[in-house]
Amino acid sequence: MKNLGFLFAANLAIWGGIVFYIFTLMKRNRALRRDLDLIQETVKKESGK
Amino acid sequence: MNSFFGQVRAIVWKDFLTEFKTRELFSSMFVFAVLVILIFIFSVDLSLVNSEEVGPGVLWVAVIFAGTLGLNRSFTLEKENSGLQGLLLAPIDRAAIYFGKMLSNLIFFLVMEAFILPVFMVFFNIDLLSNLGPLLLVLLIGTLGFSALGTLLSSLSSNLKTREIMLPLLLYPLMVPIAIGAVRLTEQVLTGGALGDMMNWVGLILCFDVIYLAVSIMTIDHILED
Amino acid sequence: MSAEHELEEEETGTRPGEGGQVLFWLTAVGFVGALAAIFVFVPTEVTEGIVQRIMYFHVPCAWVAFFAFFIVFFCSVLFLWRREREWDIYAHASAEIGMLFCSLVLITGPIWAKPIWGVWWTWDPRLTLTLVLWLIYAAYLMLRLQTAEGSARAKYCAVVGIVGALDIPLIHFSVLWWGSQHPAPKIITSEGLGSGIDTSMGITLLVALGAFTLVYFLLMSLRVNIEKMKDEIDRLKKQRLYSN
Amino acid sequence: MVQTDAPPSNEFAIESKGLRKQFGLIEALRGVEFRLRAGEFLTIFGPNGAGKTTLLGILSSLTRPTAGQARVAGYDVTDNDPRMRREIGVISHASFLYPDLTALENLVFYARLYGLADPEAVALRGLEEVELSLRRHDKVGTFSRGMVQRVSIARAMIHNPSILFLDEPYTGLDQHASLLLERHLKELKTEKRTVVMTTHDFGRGLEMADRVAIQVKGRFAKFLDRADAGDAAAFERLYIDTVEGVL
Repeated sequence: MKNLGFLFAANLAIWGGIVFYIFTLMKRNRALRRDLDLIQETVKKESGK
Repeated sequence: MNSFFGQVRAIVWKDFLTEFKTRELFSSMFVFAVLVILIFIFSVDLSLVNSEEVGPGVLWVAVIFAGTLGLNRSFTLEKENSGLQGLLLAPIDRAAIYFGKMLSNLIFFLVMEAFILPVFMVFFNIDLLSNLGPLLLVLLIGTLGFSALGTLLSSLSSNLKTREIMLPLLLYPLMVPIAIGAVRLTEQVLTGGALGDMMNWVGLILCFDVIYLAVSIMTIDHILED
Repeated sequence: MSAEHELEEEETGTRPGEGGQVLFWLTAVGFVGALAAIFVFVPTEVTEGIVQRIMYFHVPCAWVAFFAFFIVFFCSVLFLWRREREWDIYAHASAEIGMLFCSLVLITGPIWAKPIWGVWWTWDPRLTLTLVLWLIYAAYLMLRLQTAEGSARAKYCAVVGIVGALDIPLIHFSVLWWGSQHPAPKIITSEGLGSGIDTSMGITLLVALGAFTLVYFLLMSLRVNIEKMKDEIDRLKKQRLYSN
Repeated sequence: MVQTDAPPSNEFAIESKGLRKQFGLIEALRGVEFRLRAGEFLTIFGPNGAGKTTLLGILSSLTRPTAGQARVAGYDVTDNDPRMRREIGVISHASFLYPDLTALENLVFYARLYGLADPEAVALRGLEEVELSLRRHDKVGTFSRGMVQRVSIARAMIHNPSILFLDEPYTGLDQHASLLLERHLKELKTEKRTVVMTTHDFGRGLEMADRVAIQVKGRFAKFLDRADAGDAAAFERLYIDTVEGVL
């Protein structure tokens, strides 16, 4: 069971990397979603007039 | 076809005329290359290493660094007063513009190399004259690939705000095959070996030259139009 | 007006649809399977010990990176040919994901190499190629970052995507021939993986490869979705801007 | 590429249908439609950012339209046909000249690019026409704005084009240069060349025009015969009303 540290480090890097990327994607997704909803609402309101 | 070469010649003629008047391109490239060689000599103790082994690398690094300077300059020249737009308005093929710029870059690089070689010979104490023929051949095929890819990428990066930074960032990783191959071949030539023993490298560099000339002709239309 | 609107929303697919759900669950299952295979099923390799398990992540990461860069090339060619924004989006998304996995390869490689080879890094052809690839696509993404959005950016990036991919075989051969002049890694060459492989290891590697490929597609769908949402916002903004 | 040797005959020198051009979020052109007969002089007025330069860019095949069609001298502008570029000349605020070369060398260079016989003679003749033959051996970089513009006129006319695009040619010109330019434009008119000019100068723009267009927000808001446009004062009122109406 020697070198367990290396295995742990490699796993940390991979999972950390992927999870971090997914996290940033989600964050951007949410922000854009909000923007989109806001604009869609305004457009709908304006075209309703 | 005749007019195609006429147009390419006109562009090369124009670049040379400009260069003869200003000499800014050549002088800056040459001085910069000498500086690169000097810095390397300071950073490597020549009494400890074999100069035939270190020399080729230094020579090519100097050529590529100085060449990048020239590439940047060559397209900013076209951007002043929108000269490039004038070229685009002329009834010529986009490929002729590429070939014209590529050829004048190539010739400038070769002239610069011709001036650097004596400096290199003296500083590194290497006898170039006995192997001059193969050495020139190696310099020619390596520089051809460099200017083929360099002209394509500098025409691309000349449209960017950060062109001076982006050109080397894009160019250098793609230059890896030529950088390695040309250094190997130069080393072989300088140590008196036959070029025929390293035909795989010659083939690789020629492949590079052909691929990038072909890709440039196919994609230059997309880069030059708005 | 409103009916037309809803139709367009369907088309751009900004909300995760049925397909996205299936892909997500498939990936999740694949992953649990891969983890189980790597940490429970497969026996510890005799010579390399426990560190060898890194390989089951490292190799799939490398595979996904290469696959992603191939997709960049493919979409770049299609973009220059068809001039459709769609292909530019795919190329962009794939380059970004390829960079992620390429980085992971470069990080996990040395972590594996240190206990096995005794050094963090050696100029082995495969390592060198991966490093150069990383640099090429880093430049590609920087080019995207520094150019204003629009058809010009898409064209420049497509050209770099094509040029970069065509360079890969040349780089491969050059670093291969170059590396052969340097001393080979001391303890075990990277060749050791392929030769000493047995069935359970093979199965585990295959499962991991499958799982990581699914992750690639999942990330692609997320990333493409973001880009399409941006386009939709731009479209709506423009519609408001010129609504006279 | 399949090409026939005879240029396509067409009674309209310029035809544009639903031209659109988008730069990122901004739509520079939003459906420009007009037709211009050979030999007509069109002046386009419009506020800054109306897309006048973009329109000329598309018509001179420098810029590719996002949508729509345009035919110039019978050639589709998106075909990228070198023969179409032989028919057009462009004068814009950028001179397209190399500052380190002399006036003569610049013109010789362009004459060669256009594949003209005896480039030196053609270049000299061009310089004589813009009254600069005395300074033919001086670098363009040392010239004043007016002189540069005159060389630029000679450059645009060197291959004797049938269609000319002028993008705000009066900007930055002194009195003398403006007069020279005006004289040239009048010559172009008598030579029955098709001209499209954009300008902010009502008097000069109206003087030579056969047709007048007011371009606002990427569209031709008005496209009139010169006779319907009235005198300069009346047209200025029309212009302001049109622009304010659209904005």
